[in-house]
Amino acid sequence: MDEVKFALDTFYAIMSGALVMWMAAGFTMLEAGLVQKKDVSEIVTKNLGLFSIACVMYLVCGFVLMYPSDAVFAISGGLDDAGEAIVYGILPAIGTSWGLSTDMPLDEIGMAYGMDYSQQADFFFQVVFVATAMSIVSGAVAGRMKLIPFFLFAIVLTAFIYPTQGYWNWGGGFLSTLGYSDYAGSGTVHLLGAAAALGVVTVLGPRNGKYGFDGTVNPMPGSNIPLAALGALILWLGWFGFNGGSELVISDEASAIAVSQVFMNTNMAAAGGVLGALVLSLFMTGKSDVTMAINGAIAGLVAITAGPSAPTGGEAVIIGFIGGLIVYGSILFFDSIKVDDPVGAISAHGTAGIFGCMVVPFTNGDASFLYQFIGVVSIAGFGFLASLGTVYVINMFMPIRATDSEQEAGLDASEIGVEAYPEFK
Amino acid sequence: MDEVKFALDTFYAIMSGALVMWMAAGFTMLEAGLVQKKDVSEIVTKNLGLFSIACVMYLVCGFVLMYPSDAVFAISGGLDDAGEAIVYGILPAIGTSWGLSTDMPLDEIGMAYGMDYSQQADFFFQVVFVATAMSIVSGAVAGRMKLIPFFLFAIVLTAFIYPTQGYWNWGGGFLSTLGYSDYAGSGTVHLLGAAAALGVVTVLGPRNGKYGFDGTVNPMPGSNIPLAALGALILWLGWFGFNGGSELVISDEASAIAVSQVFMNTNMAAAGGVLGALVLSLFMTGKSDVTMAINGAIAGLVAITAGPSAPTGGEAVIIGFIGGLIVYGSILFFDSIKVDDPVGAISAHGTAGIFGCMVVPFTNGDASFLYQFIGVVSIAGFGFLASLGTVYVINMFMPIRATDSEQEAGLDASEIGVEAYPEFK
Amino acid sequence: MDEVKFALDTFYAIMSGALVMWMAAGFTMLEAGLVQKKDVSEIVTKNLGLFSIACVMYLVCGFVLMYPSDAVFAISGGLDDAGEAIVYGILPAIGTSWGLSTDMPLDEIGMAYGMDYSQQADFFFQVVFVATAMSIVSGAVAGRMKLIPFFLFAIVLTAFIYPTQGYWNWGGGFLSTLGYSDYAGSGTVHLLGAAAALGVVTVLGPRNGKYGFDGTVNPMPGSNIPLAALGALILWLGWFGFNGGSELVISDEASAIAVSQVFMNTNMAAAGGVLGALVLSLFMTGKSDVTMAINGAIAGLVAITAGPSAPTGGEAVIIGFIGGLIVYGSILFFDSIKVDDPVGAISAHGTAGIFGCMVVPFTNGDASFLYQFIGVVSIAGFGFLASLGTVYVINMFMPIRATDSEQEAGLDASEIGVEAYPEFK
Amino acid sequence: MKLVVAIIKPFKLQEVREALVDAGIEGLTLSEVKGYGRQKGHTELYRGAEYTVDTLPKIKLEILVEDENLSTVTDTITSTAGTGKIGDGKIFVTTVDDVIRIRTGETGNEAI
Amino acid sequence: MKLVVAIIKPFKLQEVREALVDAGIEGLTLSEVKGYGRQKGHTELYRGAEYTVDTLPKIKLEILVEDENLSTVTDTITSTAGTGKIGDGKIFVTTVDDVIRIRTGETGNEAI
Amino acid sequence: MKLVVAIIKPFKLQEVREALVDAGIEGLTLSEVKGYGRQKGHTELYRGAEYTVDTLPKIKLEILVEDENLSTVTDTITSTAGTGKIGDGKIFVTTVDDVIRIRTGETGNEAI
Ligand SMILES: Nc1ncnc2c1ncn2[C@@H]1O[C@H](COP(=O)(O)OP(=O)(O)O)[C@@H](O)[C@H]1O
Ligand SMILES: Nc1ncnc2c1ncn2[C@@H]1O[C@H](COP(=O)(O)OP(=O)(O)O)[C@@H](O)[C@H]1O
Ligand SMILES: Nc1ncnc2c1ncn2[C@@H]1O[C@H](COP(=O)(O)OP(=O)(O)O)[C@@H](O)[C@H]1O
Repeated sequence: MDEVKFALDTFYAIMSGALVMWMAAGFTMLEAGLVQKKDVSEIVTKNLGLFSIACVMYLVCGFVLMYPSDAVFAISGGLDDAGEAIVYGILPAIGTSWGLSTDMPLDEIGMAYGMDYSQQADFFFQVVFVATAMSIVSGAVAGRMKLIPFFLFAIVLTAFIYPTQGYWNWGGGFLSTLGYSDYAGSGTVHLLGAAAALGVVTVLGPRNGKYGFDGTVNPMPGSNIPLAALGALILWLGWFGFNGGSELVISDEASAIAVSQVFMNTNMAAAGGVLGALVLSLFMTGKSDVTMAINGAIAGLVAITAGPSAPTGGEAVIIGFIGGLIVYGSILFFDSIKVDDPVGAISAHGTAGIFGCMVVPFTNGDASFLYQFIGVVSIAGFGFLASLGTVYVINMFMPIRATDSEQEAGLDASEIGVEAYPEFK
Repeated sequence: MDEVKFALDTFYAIMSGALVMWMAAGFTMLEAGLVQKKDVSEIVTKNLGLFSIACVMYLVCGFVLMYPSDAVFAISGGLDDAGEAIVYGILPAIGTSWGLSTDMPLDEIGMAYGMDYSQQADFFFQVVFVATAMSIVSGAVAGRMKLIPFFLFAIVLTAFIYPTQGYWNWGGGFLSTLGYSDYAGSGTVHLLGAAAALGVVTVLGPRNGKYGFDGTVNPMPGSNIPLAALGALILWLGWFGFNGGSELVISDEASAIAVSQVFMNTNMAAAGGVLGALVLSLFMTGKSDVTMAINGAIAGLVAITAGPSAPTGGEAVIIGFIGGLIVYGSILFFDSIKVDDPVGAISAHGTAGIFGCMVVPFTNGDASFLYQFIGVVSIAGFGFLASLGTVYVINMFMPIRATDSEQEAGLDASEIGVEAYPEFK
Repeated sequence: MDEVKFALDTFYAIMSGALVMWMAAGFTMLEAGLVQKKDVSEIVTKNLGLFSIACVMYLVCGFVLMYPSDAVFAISGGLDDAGEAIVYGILPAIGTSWGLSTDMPLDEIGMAYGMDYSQQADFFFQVVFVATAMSIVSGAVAGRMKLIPFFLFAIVLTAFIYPTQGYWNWGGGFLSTLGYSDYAGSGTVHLLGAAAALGVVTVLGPRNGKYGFDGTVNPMPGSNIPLAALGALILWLGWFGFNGGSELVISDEASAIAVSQVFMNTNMAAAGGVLGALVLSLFMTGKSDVTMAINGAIAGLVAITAGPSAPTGGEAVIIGFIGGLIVYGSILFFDSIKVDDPVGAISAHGTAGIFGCMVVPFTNGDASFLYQFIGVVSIAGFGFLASLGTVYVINMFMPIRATDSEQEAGLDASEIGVEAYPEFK
Repeated sequence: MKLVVAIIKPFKLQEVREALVDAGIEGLTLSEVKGYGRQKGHTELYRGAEYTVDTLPKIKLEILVEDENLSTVTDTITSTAGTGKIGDGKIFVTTVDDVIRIRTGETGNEAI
Repeated sequence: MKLVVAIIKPFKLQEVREALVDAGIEGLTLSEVKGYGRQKGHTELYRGAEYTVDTLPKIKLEILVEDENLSTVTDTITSTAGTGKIGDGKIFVTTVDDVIRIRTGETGNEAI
Repeated sequence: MKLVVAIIKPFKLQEVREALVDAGIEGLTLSEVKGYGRQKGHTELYRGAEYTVDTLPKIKLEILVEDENLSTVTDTITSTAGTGKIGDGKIFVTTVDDVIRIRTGETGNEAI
């Protein structure tokens, strides 16, 4: 009986994880579709590489930093003595994470994260989240950030920046103690990724030609709209794993109902987001800007992520709809302050992420605006500053920005050597 | 024990629903690949929009109209007194549907659709079906139907037309009483969608340039064949949820065997459909028309949908194969009578859907040709007339057909403002 | 209780099978992206057709040949009397396989493959494997093998070649008796497919223009890099079913842990493969060749497939990483000996498959290098020779190689009649 | 020999070509170009920002003709490619010194 | 009448066109071409093999002008399309016998 | 100065270019065009309906040469681009009034 529950919950966790892994394809297609033709191979390489780096770095140390073992606390009395904690707590834990295998007795894995399903399933489900956060960055820096510095930054973000603040919310850190409520990570994953992206973009600057001397905004249309739409639909599907899996357990009646409410609401919020963005686009321009519909879907999904189980289906539609309105305005805003974000990642994940965190108390009585606000400020502030600092340092050793002639020829030519569509003129 | 079954069946329902949601991506890619380059952004927008509208309208009232609560019958004694039924039965039910949440006691949801898994899972699984029906329409009207009238029609179809006839079969209406047998909706979903498409196309007319004055048929080749193939393969995968999930329960031995038979047969029918269309194409033209192979796969899937659990694996191959032959002939037929259907939706979902309904009695002793025929006629007739009437009325207020110059420039330019492939000449 | 386990294991098997079916889309997109524009519709048609043929032929006889019933052995005393075995064992089994239905008592299905979940689920899971093996061939022969001979070869491979050697490992044949260890088929599926591809290519020769008279290698860049990347990411996702489903049972604690270890390790090996190929590319050329990253992911996945449950997460990264290095070298090697493989299938599935088989003993104490070596040699040798012989015979009746002018115009023009991207110059 | 270069609206291509063939023209070369002229481009949208695409797609025909056929060709094009609306396009006529048919090496009128 | 054909670097297009419009030129036709010249192509990579792409993308402008505007046009192009780096391109000038505006049938300078 | 315009079969491009470079030609501009001529197009299929694609892909080379190199260029093209089969293409020669190298402002033969 219990074994069946254990098996069912494990199966549910790994299927959810597989769906979240699929989001990597979503980000890759979305970004490949929304950048210019000459930068497509590069963005594809960045996405394949960042996902791989995220998986490896989280195995190396991200996981144990985010979910530190009791040993750490036992030794140090709550990180009083960081040196001892590292030597006796973190370092051995790194070994166990890297050595996670079926041979290992469960109680040796050394994480303060008891659960009723397999640790491997848990790791697998967690690791795809860190990759998601990093994927957000790749879109925002497309078209001008060089590959190697990007990968170096990916190492730092996935090994340290994400786990550090992930610990605050999900690993037992101060946000969880405080009562910050963020079910699947509107803040912890999406806002963090967007804040990191903003930090990097601050150092990096916009693509050449994006903003005219006279303040004009030059649109640089994406090369492949159906691919971008495919990306959004992949994300939509993957998000069922992202949000649905975050209930963590499905094997009893209440959990099963909660998980299915989450599936339903996730879908409803995405639908609301599309409609919000389309309605606003029609109202503002008389046309139905498909790129806004795409961003609206993502914004709706991000907005519901902080609390997908509490709202009714109808409330989920409304939350998504507002997310769709917000992303529209946010994209115009960031363009007006000359923050170049080729795919709208900062708006869809950041601005909508803040909204998602702040709207939780409306439908979830256990959450409070103050604690949500503290969560938003600390995650966004830390993500922004840590990322800005990291790329600032990287930039001192190795320029992160492609030169004018590299940008002109396209990053595919200068860094990848492979044109994305060599036969299409 | 029962709780584990409830959980397993819920998990199965939402995974099936997620697979069906994925079909939205399938339709989007299929249609984006088979229309001309200048209409691609528009068809993408239509697909994102229609899916979102379907979700919201089904939540607003479609669900409760399709599965009316016992209250409706209790009050009205079988819809004798429609006014009272609406006030005391339907209207409150609309509230419960919109307000579906984890807080709600299960017995208050107000649907005459008892089940052993979560209502939210049921809603989620049902809502993606209505979106599927509507997706069929978007392909058939591509290249000349304007966006806003299309969305208005989507509202009517998903809120009223689909639920009304869905009730006949699955909500307890006259077709279910009669003994009409349609497991996952060859008729109720696919034929309905195709009949609706035919109704709209009747008012709309063909794309400019499709049929010459001298009766010639001008092929207007699709812009992106691999994308269309991807769409078909996505549909193929999603159909495992569509058919497989329609068993509704998996947690006992007989159901588990039935579900796996359905998976197997669904796959076999799709394979048969590809082969049927390819063999016929080779025979007729000496070449292997890939667009026919794509339509063959879909036709095979539609053909098996009315009864995927009764046939043997081999019979499923044969049913699919015939579906593949039928779609080939049907496409040529509709072209010959100047019904322009850019993606072959009316043939793949309509003609093959009729075949799927009518073939059920061969493998399922409980079904009869007469009742199947009544089902086909009533669904197709109602879908056609209701849709024709609806767009006729819409057309009186707002022309549904893009003007000559709009069609010439492409709907992407006139309605979306975003070219799908701006850098590919 | 047992019934829930049966249901859970069935559900797990069919979900795994659905994920493996999805790999068909992965191969289609990968190959469509890596061939030249003029051959894209053809490769799409080949992939749709081969998958369908594989499903039908495996139902017709492949399944029963691979998993022969006890009857075969009872009668013949171990194939001593082949004639009798065929008449009394194989032939009736062919009927039961074709007639597999929910009505059939389980013990009549006639396979020596007892299990705790539905036979239909088993068939469905098995059938998608044979399609995978055949998909490997289509990529290697792209751009010059004619369609009909290709389909004829597909019939032979999926009906006889694959089942024959599949029996050796998984059906109770000599490799299983010997102790050859190949969890999900690095050898039995991937190496077999690659060896078959090599056999066909030996008869077929390279594409016109690939190798200059002076020994130069002319790159013939793929037409659509993001599509190829999508293909790789689809394969990545599908592989969770491929490897994860090969544990066959999930409903007890040990199995659930093993399955989740497999999911985790599969993901880790793919990540390692990407990094291995990217690092080597950077080292060799100073650029990050995206096509190598794509092949690296696949090679990492192939490499872990022979033993995905035994290694620790960290070891999986290393195995994948080495796979990524190997595929890079192997592609250069095959180009240097003028074996033209447009998508790198022989290297990614063959060379990495051999490595995958041979690395098993390092992490799995039950495996031995000798038996792994025997497995590799017998699978590769048989696959190569049987395929070479088959196409040699086909070629006597019907030339398998497209003529110079057909290749020049593209196979889309000569065999399909439909251009893949008619509007993109 | 004259080279006639005509810039026309894309959707008129088929009609023009058929008329030319009817008029006895057996060869021509065409390419896709973008035109800028009195006919203004249109407004596009991207992520909320409007911008103008100044050029419009046009088809360029290049037809080599014997001197005596010149007016037939220009007349045929003028009458079939015209819609009367702005943007119908232009025809340029230049003199060609010589023409060679690669296959045979023929030159002059023989090679047209 | 003269036909000015200019081969320029793609990223200079907008600047050149704006300058021409400022100089009073109201029509032009452009197309995407590939150029081979002193400016060498670049190395690409595919599946581990390096190869050279010899040609570079260029934009070809075709501008029909009245004789008296010829130098304005060539000067404008020379001054705006030049970067001083190799590969800036060429301008060819040829004489056109006649031009016809399809819409109106006008010929000669009227039709430009 | 002469402008040589050659329409050739796409798969001959590399050979022709190499031969021209060997013959001392240092610059040329090429574009993708579609040709209609004696060589007939082919039949395509779409959703069961057959139709004819009348035009065939060709490559257009534009090469500006000094008068004295004219015959070298035309001979080189004729000999390398020919397959003897229909559809090999044409070479047109026109006179160019002037040429300007944008980078330096040089004109005439200096600028070729
Ligand atoms: N001076 C010119 N030089 C080259 N091409 C021109 C010139 N003027 C017009 N064209 C071409 O002719 C097309 C139609 O010209 P336009 O001025 O829009 O309309 P119309 O010819 O009907 O007055 C333009 O799009 C452009 O391709
Ligand atoms: N002889 C020529 N004939 C035709 N086009 C030429 C010729 N020489 C150069 N071009 C075109 O001009 C472009 C620039 O020429 P290039 O020699 O690279 O630089 P520059 O003109 O600055 O010396 C080439 O890419 C080609 O398109
Ligand atoms: N009169 C013409 N004007 C312009 N281009 C022509 C003309 N005749 C032929 N061409 C071009 O030359 C190509 C080859 O011509 P075609 O008649 O097919 O073969 P061939 O030159 O070998 O007789 C055509 O595809 C077309 O591009």
